Amino acid sequence: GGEGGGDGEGAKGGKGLEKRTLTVGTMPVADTAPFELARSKGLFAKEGLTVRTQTLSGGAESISRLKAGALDVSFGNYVSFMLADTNKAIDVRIVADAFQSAPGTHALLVKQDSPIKSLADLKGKRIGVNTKRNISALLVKAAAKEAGVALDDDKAFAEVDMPNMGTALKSGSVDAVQAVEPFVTQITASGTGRVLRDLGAEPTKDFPIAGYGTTAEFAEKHPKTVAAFQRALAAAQAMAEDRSLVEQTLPSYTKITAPVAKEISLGTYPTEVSEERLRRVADLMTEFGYVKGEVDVPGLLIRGG
Amino acid sequence: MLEIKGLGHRYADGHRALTGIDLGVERGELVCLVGPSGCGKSTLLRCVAGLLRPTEGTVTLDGNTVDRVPDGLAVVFQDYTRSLFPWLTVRDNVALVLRRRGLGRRERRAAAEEALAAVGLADAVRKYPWQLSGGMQQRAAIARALAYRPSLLLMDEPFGSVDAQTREDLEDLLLTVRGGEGGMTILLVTHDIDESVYVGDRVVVLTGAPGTVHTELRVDLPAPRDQIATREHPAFVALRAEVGRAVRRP
Amino acid sequence: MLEIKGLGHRYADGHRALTGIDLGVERGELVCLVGPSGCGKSTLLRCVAGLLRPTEGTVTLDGNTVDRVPDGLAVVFQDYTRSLFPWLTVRDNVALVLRRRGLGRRERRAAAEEALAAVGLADAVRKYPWQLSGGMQQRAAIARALAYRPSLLLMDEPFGSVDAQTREDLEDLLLTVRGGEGGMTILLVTHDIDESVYVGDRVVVLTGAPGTVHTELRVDLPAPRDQIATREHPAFVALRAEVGRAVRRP
Amino acid sequence: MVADRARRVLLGGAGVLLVLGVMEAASRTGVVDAASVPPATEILSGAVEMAADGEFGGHLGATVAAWLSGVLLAVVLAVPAGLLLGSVPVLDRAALIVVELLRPIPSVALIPLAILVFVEPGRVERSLVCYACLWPILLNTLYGLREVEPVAKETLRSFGFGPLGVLLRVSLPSAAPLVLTGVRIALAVGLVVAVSAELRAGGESGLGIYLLATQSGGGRPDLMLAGALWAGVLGLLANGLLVAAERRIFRWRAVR
Amino acid sequence: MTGKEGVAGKEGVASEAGKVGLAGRARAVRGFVGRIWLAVLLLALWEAAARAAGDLYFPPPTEIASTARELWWSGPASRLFLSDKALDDFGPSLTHLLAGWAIAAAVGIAAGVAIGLSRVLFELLDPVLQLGRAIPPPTLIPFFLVVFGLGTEMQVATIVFGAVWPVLLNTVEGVRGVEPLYLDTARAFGFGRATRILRVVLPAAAPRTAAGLRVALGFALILMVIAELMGAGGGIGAHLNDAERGFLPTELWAGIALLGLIGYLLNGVFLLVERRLIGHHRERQD
Ligand SMILES: Nc1ncnc2c1ncn2[C@@H]1O[C@H](COP(=O)(O)OP(=O)(O)OP(=O)(O)O)[C@@H](O)[C@H]1O
Ligand SMILES: Nc1ncnc2c1ncn2[C@@H]1O[C@H](COP(=O)(O)OP(=O)(O)OP(=O)(O)O)[C@@H](O)[C@H]1O
Ligand SMILES: [Mg+2]
Ligand SMILES: [Mg+2]
Repeated sequence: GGEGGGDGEGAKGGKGLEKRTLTVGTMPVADTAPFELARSKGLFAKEGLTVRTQTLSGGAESISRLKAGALDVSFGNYVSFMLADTNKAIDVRIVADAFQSAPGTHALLVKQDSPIKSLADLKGKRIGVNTKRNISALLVKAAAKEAGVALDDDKAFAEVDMPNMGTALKSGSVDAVQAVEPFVTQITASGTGRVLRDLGAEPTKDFPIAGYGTTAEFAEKHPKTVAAFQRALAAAQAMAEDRSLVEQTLPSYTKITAPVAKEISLGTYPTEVSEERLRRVADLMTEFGYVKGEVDVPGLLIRGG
Repeated sequence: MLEIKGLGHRYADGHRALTGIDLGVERGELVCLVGPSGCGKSTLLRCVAGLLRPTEGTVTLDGNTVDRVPDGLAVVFQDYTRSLFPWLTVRDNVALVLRRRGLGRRERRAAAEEALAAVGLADAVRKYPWQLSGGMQQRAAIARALAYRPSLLLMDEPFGSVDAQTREDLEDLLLTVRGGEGGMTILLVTHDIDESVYVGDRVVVLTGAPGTVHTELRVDLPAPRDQIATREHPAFVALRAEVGRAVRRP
Repeated sequence: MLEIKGLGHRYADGHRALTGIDLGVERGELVCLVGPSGCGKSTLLRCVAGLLRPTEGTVTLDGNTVDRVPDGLAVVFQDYTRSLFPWLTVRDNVALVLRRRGLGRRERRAAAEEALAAVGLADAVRKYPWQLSGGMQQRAAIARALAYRPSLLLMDEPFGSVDAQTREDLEDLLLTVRGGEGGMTILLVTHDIDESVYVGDRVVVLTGAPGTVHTELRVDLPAPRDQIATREHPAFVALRAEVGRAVRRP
Repeated sequence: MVADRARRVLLGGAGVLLVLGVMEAASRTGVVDAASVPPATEILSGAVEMAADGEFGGHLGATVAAWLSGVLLAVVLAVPAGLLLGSVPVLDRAALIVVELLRPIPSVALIPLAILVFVEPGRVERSLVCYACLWPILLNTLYGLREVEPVAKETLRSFGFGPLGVLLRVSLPSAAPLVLTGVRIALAVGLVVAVSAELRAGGESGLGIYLLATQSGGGRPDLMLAGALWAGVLGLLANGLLVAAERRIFRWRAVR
Repeated sequence: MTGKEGVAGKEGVASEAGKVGLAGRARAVRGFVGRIWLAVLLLALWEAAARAAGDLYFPPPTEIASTARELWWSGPASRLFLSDKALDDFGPSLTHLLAGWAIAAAVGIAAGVAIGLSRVLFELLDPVLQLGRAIPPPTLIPFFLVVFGLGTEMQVATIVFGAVWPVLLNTVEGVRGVEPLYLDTARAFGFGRATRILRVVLPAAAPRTAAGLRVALGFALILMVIAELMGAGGGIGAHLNDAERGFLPTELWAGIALLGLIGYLLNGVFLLVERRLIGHHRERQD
């Protein structure tokens, strides 16, 4: 319940917030740089929020944790959120957009001396992806389809953890890997592999990758808290347009070193959720049969204030 | 006091070890069981102890059917090495069973040491059973049973592993102990015919396959028995010969 | 053949079980060891068997120092129940040791059954050791040792758990077997003084704490011994009394 | 005694050095790819680097706490359950199906359900550890009880001890060595489950979480393996303590 | 099941045989009920609780069963109703499992006997082994990837790596705990080393080794799933992964139930074999 009658926006010092301590699930990846920025610059505190974090290792258990109430808000990729929502695991609400791909942030790589020259050569080959039937596979399939190659999730893809992509490629366990930054840079810079295809280019140019989600129940019970979180994060996302700020933040919560931070490709950090952009994800998921039926994109958004 | 009626036992593998045993034992009596190896003496003792449920007949003790282990019972098992607990010292092996006698820790230890001294193990109280010789282990098992002061004592070849001298000492110890207050009833299995006549009030001879009672002999020898005098007594010699004949005749 | 010189043993816990034992045994001789419980008889046998490394002195067999188990040895352990393998039938327990004799499977079984029949266990060959009575287990252990036809046989109270009749039969069996080809050398521990004189060519009396040789007595009794005639022989009576005195005098 | 311990430590140390030497040689000579499986010295220096990191201690502590409390809980549940089942055949027969159906279910497969039920990450982890550890302890307890010398049990029964007395004074002590073997297996399994659960499901803190973070700047197999080494060291320590305790409790066995 | 049929088949041959058959059947039924009442009770409670709660994540067992049937037992009768997915899921998984377990058993017993018999070896290897078995398999992925690559070898290696410990440890315990007099007897009769190990040490340690093998069989199943979760490839692990990530709790439960069932069957077979091989050891208690 709310304490006192908080009046509208700018609930200074947390007055009127339904909940002042938020537990947020996050990951040590470049996508969450603005969130860390907001924490380090005190943007959440300014809104009267105390933010605690839990590290996530993947998309699926963030949904379980949201459902269980262990997390209030969680970072996660859109495919996971939409799958969870469509399969009625939880009624998802996207609180904020987090990350959008850009040239170089996602790539398909092959071994330096690989005979694979183009996407067309991928037919019958094994590709290492972080997770099957998820955002990484989606990006690869979209690109392959454009090149006229249809990839089957079960046959074409093998799951490899992101940090092991280089090893998997080098040992010949897989013929190609889908990687994100900073792994793309690591693999190319070490001479292990070369980029076969930049997945940050069309057809998945500026593709929405990840956002912050919560349950409908939480969003409805805590509208002011959610709004406060959104304001703080939006401010941080805006600040992240300044690349140098992101470069400074990265080493503080990941093991990306300052020199590497300067090298790697960074995506963009949108300041608000757009139904239209989200639909791109939903459409691809439908196209590749990741969901049975339609994703209710408008239903994911938090309406009004 | 102890009444065995039509007792028989068939083991799970179908082997018939005992059949139609009838035997009564009075309070304070010492009955010796003799008989060929494998005739069912140990089986009989287990039935009396309530450790084995007979497949025929009944055992009653003071009018109650024995269907579980009766109170105030002590047993010296034939397989004494396995009946001592290897994780306890000899003294603690004895002291353990005295818990049931409601004694304190110190009293238990004192009683245990006393009983062990009586069987000549005063120096071995702190050793573990596997540090003892065979005969010493057997004496430890005897001490345990005697320290318990049971009202019914079952002994399965309790003196088989000790030398002649020790054996005589233990026989006399047994006779002394049973003479104490309360009156101990004793069933003793032995292969030594002299011994059965020397310590027993009655000798029951079993024959085997399956075990049945062959003969019962009352031992009427003067009361305070003496290793030399009693064994030279003409009645002793006669009885001993009689038991010997009974055991030998199948 | 067997030469024991200055033998002594101190167990790991510091207990001194034997000291300064000197003893020679000739090929084909049957030497009986008697002595009070705990005096070190079993320890001595273990040293001779090469199962225990003596802490003093040496054991030599045919001129070779015994530092591991010698060939052609068989042992009947005092703790016979634990020396039978519970996962094998009685027959297989015996047959197992015959593998070393280079016999085929059938021959092994036949030999095992023969040996078991000789100790009166013909009906029990297919049973497991724990299905036998104490005395039957002991006889199984004896059968195992005899079937092996060892050149050196060590027996630690082998007849302690059987009735008088069976005991005599086994004594005679032992005397028959050793008379066979090859000439078996036997060291036999017993608590029965009559037995030691009846079966032995020599009786060695040990005294305890720590164990030393007290007396050696040569038994000069007429060759084919007989349970009745021999025991009535005046020399037997005299020897038996002498051994008895030696054992009793500490 | 002292010489014994010295000998144990020396020989054990030699064994570890031997293995490290083989690993070092394998990487250095290129038998395995040195970038993916770094030589032992690099793994060791990675482990030292971790230890120097201020955050590491807290993470390690969190894992240890979840691990030990999970194993302890499993012991507290499984040993009495084993004693109960081992002495009440009716229950034992009926429980067999249930136990055998539950036992093969991997803790990792239960992560999503555990999150829903136990919510708080530390409790989730503890419950998963406990679940995995229950079975080896339970089974070993049951097997231990089966091996108890029947004559020993009969002895105590004949002296008038009830089923409980026999259970506590004969069955338990003679089954204890096997029960402890179960606990030792459980300790190792518990650690594996704890770290694996952290790696797979994340959480607030723990060795697994720390390792996840070390991989965020690019693949660092040396640090991953250093983490493995730390887990191994924890396991070694726990086992050492248990063995020392065992030696004290079961002196009668050791000397024999 | 077959026991019941067998008894029924004998019935009516003669009145005497009929009586025996009836008594036997009654005993079989009693035995069967005695074994399953608890499981049935728990299932019923679960069903009731799940229906009352109505939570998507905690479906009632009947629903799980029907999902499982749809997934795996909707195939043609000629294949025992196994569906294509069932063949994909079980085939390779079970092959890996059994291969891994067999290797773990062989290695564990051999090493266990060697280590149990030799104090030097025990002291040399003990720390290495204790260190090794506390290492979580996921941290070894880079290592496995390089040495075995993704696929069968890696999965089998993972299973062996995890399942070997209980066998090894229990065998060491068993060997060290062999009644000393058994060994003395064997030595006294001049058994060679090999005979001693084969005929005395192994049978004497068999009950404990069996306990380890049984625990290991459970572990092997668990590690099979872990290997499938962390490596590529299909199998039940991949099914669990898909179900979890696809937010299909009922399918997840079906997978979990399936694992339970497989484990149960494997254990049943194991117990049968065990009883055959070493059962007489302990029929002693009557
Ligand atoms: N657990 C058992 N299962 C099957 N048969 C058994 C079992 N215990 C004993 N028997 C059999 O029962 C018979 C009697 O055994 P018991 O131990 O009572 O003999 P005993 O008179 O004590 O012999 P001994 O003097 O040799 O100790 C024997 O033939 C034996 O084989
Ligand atoms: N493993 C052991 N550790 C320590 N001391 C032992 C051990 N075995 C035997 N002893 C001690 O050594 C002494 C001799 O034991 P041994 O078994 O040789 O006697 P024994 O002459 O065979 O006696 P018995 O006739 O009673 O069998 C005993 O005092 C015993 O306590
Ligand atoms: Mg008997
Ligand atoms: Mg002895």
